[in-house]
Amino acid sequence: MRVLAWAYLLAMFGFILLPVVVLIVFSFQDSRLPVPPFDGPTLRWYAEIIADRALMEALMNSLLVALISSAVALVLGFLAASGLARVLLPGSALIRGVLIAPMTVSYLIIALGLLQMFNAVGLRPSLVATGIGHVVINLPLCFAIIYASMGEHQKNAMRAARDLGAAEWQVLWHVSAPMLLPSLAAAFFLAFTFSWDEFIIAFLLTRFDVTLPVEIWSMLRSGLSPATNAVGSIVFLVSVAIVLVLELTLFRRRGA
Amino acid sequence: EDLNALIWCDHADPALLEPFEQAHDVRVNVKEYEGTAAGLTLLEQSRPGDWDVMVIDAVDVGRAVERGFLAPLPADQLPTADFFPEVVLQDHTTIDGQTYAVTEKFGYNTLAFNKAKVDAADMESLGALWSGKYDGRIAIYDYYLPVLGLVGLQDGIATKDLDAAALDKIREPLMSLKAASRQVSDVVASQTALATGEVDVLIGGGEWLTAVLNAENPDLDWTIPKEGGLLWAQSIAMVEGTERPELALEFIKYITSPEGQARLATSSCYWGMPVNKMAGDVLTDEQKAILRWDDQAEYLSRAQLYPVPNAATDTAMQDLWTEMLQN
Amino acid sequence: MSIEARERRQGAALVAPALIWVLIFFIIPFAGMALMSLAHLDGREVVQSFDLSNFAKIFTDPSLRKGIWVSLQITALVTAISVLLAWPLAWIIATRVPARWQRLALLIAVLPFWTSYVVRSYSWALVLGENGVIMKTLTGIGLLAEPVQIMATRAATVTGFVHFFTMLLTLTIYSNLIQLSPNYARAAQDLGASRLQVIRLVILPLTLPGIMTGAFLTFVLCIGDYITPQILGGNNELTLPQLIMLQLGRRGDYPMASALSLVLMAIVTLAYAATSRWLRMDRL
Amino acid sequence: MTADVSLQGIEHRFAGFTALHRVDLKIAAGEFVVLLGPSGCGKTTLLSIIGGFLTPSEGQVLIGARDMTQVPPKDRPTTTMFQDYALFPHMSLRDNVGFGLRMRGAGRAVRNDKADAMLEMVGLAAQAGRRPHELSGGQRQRVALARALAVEPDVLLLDEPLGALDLKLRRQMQDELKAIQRRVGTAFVHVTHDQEEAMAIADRIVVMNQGRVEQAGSPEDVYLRPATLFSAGFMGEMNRIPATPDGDGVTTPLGHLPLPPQRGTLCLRPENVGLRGDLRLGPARMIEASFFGAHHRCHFAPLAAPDMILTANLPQGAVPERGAEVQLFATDPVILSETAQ
Amino acid sequence: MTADVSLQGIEHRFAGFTALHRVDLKIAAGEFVVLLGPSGCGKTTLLSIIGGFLTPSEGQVLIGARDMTQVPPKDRPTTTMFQDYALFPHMSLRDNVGFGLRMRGAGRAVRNDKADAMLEMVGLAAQAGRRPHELSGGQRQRVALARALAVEPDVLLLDEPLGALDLKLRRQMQDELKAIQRRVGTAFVHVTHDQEEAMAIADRIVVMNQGRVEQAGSPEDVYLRPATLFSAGFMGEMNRIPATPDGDGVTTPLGHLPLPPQRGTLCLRPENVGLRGDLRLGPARMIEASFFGAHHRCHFAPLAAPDMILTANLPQGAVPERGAEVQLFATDPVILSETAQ
Ligand SMILES: Nc1ncnc2c1ncn2[C@@H]1O[C@H](COP(=O)(O)OP(=O)(O)OP(=O)(O)O)[C@@H](O)[C@H]1O
Ligand SMILES: Nc1ncnc2c1ncn2[C@@H]1O[C@H](COP(=O)(O)OP(=O)(O)OP(=O)(O)O)[C@@H](O)[C@H]1O
Ligand SMILES: NCCCCNCCCN
Ligand SMILES: [Mg+2]
Ligand SMILES: [Mg+2]
Repeated sequence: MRVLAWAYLLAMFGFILLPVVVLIVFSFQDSRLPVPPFDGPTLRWYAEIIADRALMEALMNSLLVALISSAVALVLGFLAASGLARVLLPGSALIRGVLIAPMTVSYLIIALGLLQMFNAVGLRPSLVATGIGHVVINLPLCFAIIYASMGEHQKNAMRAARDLGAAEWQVLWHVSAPMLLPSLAAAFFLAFTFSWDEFIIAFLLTRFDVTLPVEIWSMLRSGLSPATNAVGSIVFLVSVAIVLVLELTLFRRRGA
Repeated sequence: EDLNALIWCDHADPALLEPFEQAHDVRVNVKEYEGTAAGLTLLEQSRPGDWDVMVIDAVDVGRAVERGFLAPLPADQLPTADFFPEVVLQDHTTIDGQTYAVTEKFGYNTLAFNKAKVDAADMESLGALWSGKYDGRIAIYDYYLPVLGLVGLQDGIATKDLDAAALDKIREPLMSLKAASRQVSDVVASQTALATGEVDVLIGGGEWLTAVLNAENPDLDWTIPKEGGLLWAQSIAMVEGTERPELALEFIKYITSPEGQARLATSSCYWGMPVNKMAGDVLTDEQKAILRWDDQAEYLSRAQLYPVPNAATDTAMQDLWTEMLQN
Repeated sequence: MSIEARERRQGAALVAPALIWVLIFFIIPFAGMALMSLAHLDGREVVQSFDLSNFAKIFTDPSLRKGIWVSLQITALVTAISVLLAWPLAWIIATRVPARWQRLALLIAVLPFWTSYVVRSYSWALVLGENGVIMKTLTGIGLLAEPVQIMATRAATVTGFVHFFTMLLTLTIYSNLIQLSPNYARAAQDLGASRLQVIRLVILPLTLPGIMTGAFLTFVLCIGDYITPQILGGNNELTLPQLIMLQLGRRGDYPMASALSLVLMAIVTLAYAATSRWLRMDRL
Repeated sequence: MTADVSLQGIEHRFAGFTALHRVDLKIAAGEFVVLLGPSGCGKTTLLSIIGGFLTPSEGQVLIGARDMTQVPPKDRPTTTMFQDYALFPHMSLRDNVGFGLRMRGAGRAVRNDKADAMLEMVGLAAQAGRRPHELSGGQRQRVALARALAVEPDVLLLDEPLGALDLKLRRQMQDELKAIQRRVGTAFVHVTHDQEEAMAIADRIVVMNQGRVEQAGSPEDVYLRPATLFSAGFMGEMNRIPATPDGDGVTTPLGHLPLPPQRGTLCLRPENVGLRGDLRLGPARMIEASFFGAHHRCHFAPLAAPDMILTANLPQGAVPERGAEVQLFATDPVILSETAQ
Repeated sequence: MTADVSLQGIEHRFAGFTALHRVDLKIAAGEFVVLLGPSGCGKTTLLSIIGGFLTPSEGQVLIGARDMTQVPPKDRPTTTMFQDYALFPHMSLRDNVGFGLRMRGAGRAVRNDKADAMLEMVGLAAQAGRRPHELSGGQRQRVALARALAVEPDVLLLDEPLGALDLKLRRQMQDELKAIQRRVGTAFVHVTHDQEEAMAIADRIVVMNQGRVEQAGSPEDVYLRPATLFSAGFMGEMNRIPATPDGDGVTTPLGHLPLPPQRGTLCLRPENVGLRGDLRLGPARMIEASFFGAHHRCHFAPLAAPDMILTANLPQGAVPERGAEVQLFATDPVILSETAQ
């Protein structure tokens, strides 16, 4: 039983890590064919992508869209959760349902709906349009996480602050937000990740200023080269580094 | 300043764009598409001024002009005199005496294969793909016009005769071709499949598929079988409503200049013959060998143009294609 | 104005921005899409009409109908396999791995989350290809005489999906498992249950919320995904999202794309209804 | 600084449920009032109405003679101390206590001085820089008190402030609370459902039941002279013996007793039943006894009514044998009429 | 069915921390033993060792004379009732209670009959088809009890079974638990840190502190004749007066007292200090009194040592005026030597 469990664990780790390992190994492949036999190692694909202006711009675009859309989703979700946690609004179950609804819809549908609406009103595809779409998908997430972490204790602290004379914004700024910091951070982090890696909305709602996933998609479709592997590896290593840093700092205190 | 171009993937190569960008201190924004219908759909959703130039199959220029997407070009400023005459395709790029596009690159959709794994003699007939010998080793290029054209040729139907009635005839062979094949894929996926040994034959392939991989796998080869092949010829045009007509024209001139032509012929996504003969002075002998520069006259004589369907036939073709993908 | 009324007004003011956002950028586009699904394509022009011809076509045209069927099959398969793979993994991490290593083990189990989604699918193409790592290894050590085709089949698509969703489900099930009081297992054992009985009769039922939440997310994300089947499926069969993109990209048929999207949405809604009693969307 | 509070005809309805029925109550300036009653009887609702978290459906709240019925909490001269203390976990104790002054625009120096003084008062001056999670439950409770008092309210409202503490700490904090209230002189309105706590600290206990005030009076009044059966039962364990008037006394299952003739229930507290007393209850058999530390809890079956069990708390060392027959006596008998329920 | 338990030289170490130091304890068949001690003293650890959830680092566990030290929980004649009850939320009460029999291979009819009988015993027969979340805290507790007893263990282990209940319900459930234990005759080992609970139900109290048994004895023994200062303090409030031997008595801040000469602390419970008694403590001034219902809690300052405050619980009607000077007496004095701590 015990041996079986560990064997299963290792097998699953193997399955889960296999594509990543292959990806990284073949990013050092010397020929253009990313299949065995391995004839590397070379760093030329890394040199190539670092010199690739479009790719680097896409990376910055992705960062920008992810940062801003996550921040907007976070603020909107935080305010909505605070409002709903505070008073029993008429129809608050319905409001919660509406706010959560986009979470249960495929991204493709959200993208298509926005694409048609932006077309109809004459808004061109752009990073802003993409960001708007990313807020739509991340708002429910942020709202749900924050709302779920607003316990009785939180509500009472907010009431106490009001009782002591705090105006509404002071309650949110001095009490609510700092108390919810771990959830806010978790929500932001998750939203950031989702936006950063989102493809279909960005694909349909951008044109020239594309995000990284879209740029990688075009790379895949415009020439066979291990540069794709190199991009994938870099994204992976940088993200893992960030996750590790967060793990060791922000989330350490929260325990398992 | 920006120039917005709607292109096939070969125009995304920085080696092609950067010299122009530097010379004119502009930035060329490109958006890739594959297949005329997709390009026209993109234009449909755009507003005037969104696009400055577009790359489009020469035979489809009429479809674009008909819907008012293209702006006239000053024919006298274009180096068509230096072109291979067979690919100027005046009939298609000029409508009512007005020139709307200029061809820029050409090649063939026929059979590409791995000669280490395939009997090259078999490739002299399209029929080999239906013979059962290569079942499971075939890939289909995912563009309905050339592949339907090839299936038609196999059935003795010329591309210009590929109408709704003819489509009915080729349904059966198309479906059995699908059954014999392993995958249906776009440019790069097709290249990958052939280069990595995933498949041995690609119908719809040609130099555009093998040339770029010559260094990686010299066994990749292509041929025009006895039934004939399809000539692809892409052209470049100015989009109606552009706010930078001069710059757009400069870009078209650059692409059709000998230097531009040479770079385009050997761009990273796929290689293809330049239409401007003067590019021969810029290309190396090795490159010209890979492009089979000297064999073009013979090839051209055996190739037919893409089918040019009307709207109803186009829909029927797409439906047939979707059906093929789905079965 | 009473205190409660004032409170409600302030509460409403806080909720308003998010509600308005969802209204403008989700509800209205959705309504627009519903309207569009009733239109039709005349040549290349979209003409607004109010008929159900697109829906009729979806259920009569064999290619489209098959798309729905293909999507359902793949999604069901992926969801089932992922749950079966993820549950033991989550359970082993939660109960067999020493507490101080659990977070690390979990991190490893979801590490590929941090590769780009597009690249992750593509890297499976490298792994699964006829000359990919797996086939080379298997034929190399003589386990297989001939390479087996996986790439460009449904198996490749399913593998790519299962990889991603096993990670997701491991997360939701693990977080459910560690929230369970250890006393459930102890109580069951104490009353005479064997290890397997403890799992089957007590732990498994108690992890239903985690399973269902993960399974629902898997279902939604899987049935709506375009990338994975497009990269790994070799265009040998088309899923709903691929069909939708085909309408958009090649045919400019927005009405049909909208109608297909509504069908997709309806399927997801059914899945939601079926699992809603267990869903804990905040468990993420 | 303190003010009196007057609640006039307060009625409160939640959707379809009336939580308070015409409550009238006056709280004198500086008084320590305890609202006592079972769960759900409306204590928190009443406190919320005084504090301004709820507007009563009907009736008026006057504080220091001003009508405050519609005034929100931040503008009332009340502060509330919440059951879970609602300390701000991300702020030091000093910042917690200074928060009210900060909201009133006081500068850092001023509010820190005040906060330190308040912390001094509750014996936590040395911990001013700590965070709430570094404190024990009892210490947190004191910080919450300091924070609520730092804004010098006229009335302090406390909703089960000791509910989360264990018994021992609870008894200790009761003493402190009482002492602090004496010192600052602010009126305290304190909610609890623990009658021992109520008796230990209240100047006046307001016994509530199902949205109504059953009785309001000093602890002695309420314990020894309950106005209703509910009051009597809620304040402590009780033996209940039905009584009917009979000439100059009453008839009970125990026989005739020389008490004021009245129909009702004769109430006797266990500690008032024993082997000595003014009122002779007659012979009874000892059935069972268990040791409770300060006393023994004994069950007696009166010979006249063997099915009726009387509970008596007898002092240490005064316990008869199990099965022994003894004469039972009682002190402080109260007869409450049925209608008083 | 019941059996005796014998713990011999039990020692338990967690990584780097010794939670139990050589504990020896015998539990007689059918006995109701309560493990009492502050948080972290090792009660749960000891219970887990009896139940088989932990193997002691050293020592032996004998149940009914068989060595069970290495036997897993499912094969021991013990069942445990957990503090959080660990009722299976997805099963009906009947299925919960029948679970143990199901695991023993009993058919549906048999186990349902047994489950219904057990539910009947705890007064929940009518709710047998419900799920645990549809019950109140007290009801859940009873289901957990029924489930644990349904497999007819020789020993039932209860880890703070009443900890989650409010005070009133807790007192009520104590009585029920005791009654059920009497009825089934199974040995109960019950963990708590509430000394009132311990006294109310235990046949024998085992006072634990820092992984050691401080004292084991009947409630009277432990309360009235504490063996250590810890025991004395943990069982209830106490006045502590330092004493040094002095000829035939002891010297204290109150003066000479005629007690067995011994160095240590004179311990007096508040209810044993008053205006009457065997031991004269001398004159004192009444400082403060509060009414506690059954008694008044009074603070006295002895004239001989005005800074020392003595707490006395005086009965109703026997309370001097505040400020009055009275003679204080005591009963049941105990002197515990320093080393006994
Ligand atoms: N927002 C509400 N909506 C509907 N009913 C409510 C609401 N708040 C309280 N109630 C009901 O009003 C009654 C009084 O509630 P309240 O909170 O004042 O009781 P309480 O005496 O404080 O009880 P506890 O001791 O349990 O805190 C209860 O029956 C409760 O169920
Ligand atoms: N798994 C463990 N690892 C390390 N130390 C532990 C472990 N379990 C318990 N301890 C320590 O052993 C001591 C005894 O713990 P135990 O749970 O028996 O206390 P307890 O008397 O039941 O306390 P409580 O009343 O709080 O439940 C405590 O100091 C505790 O911190
Ligand atoms: N638009 C040009 C047609 C070219 C045909 N295919 C060759 C390569 C990729 N399209
Ligand atoms: Mg309350
Ligand atoms: Mg414990």
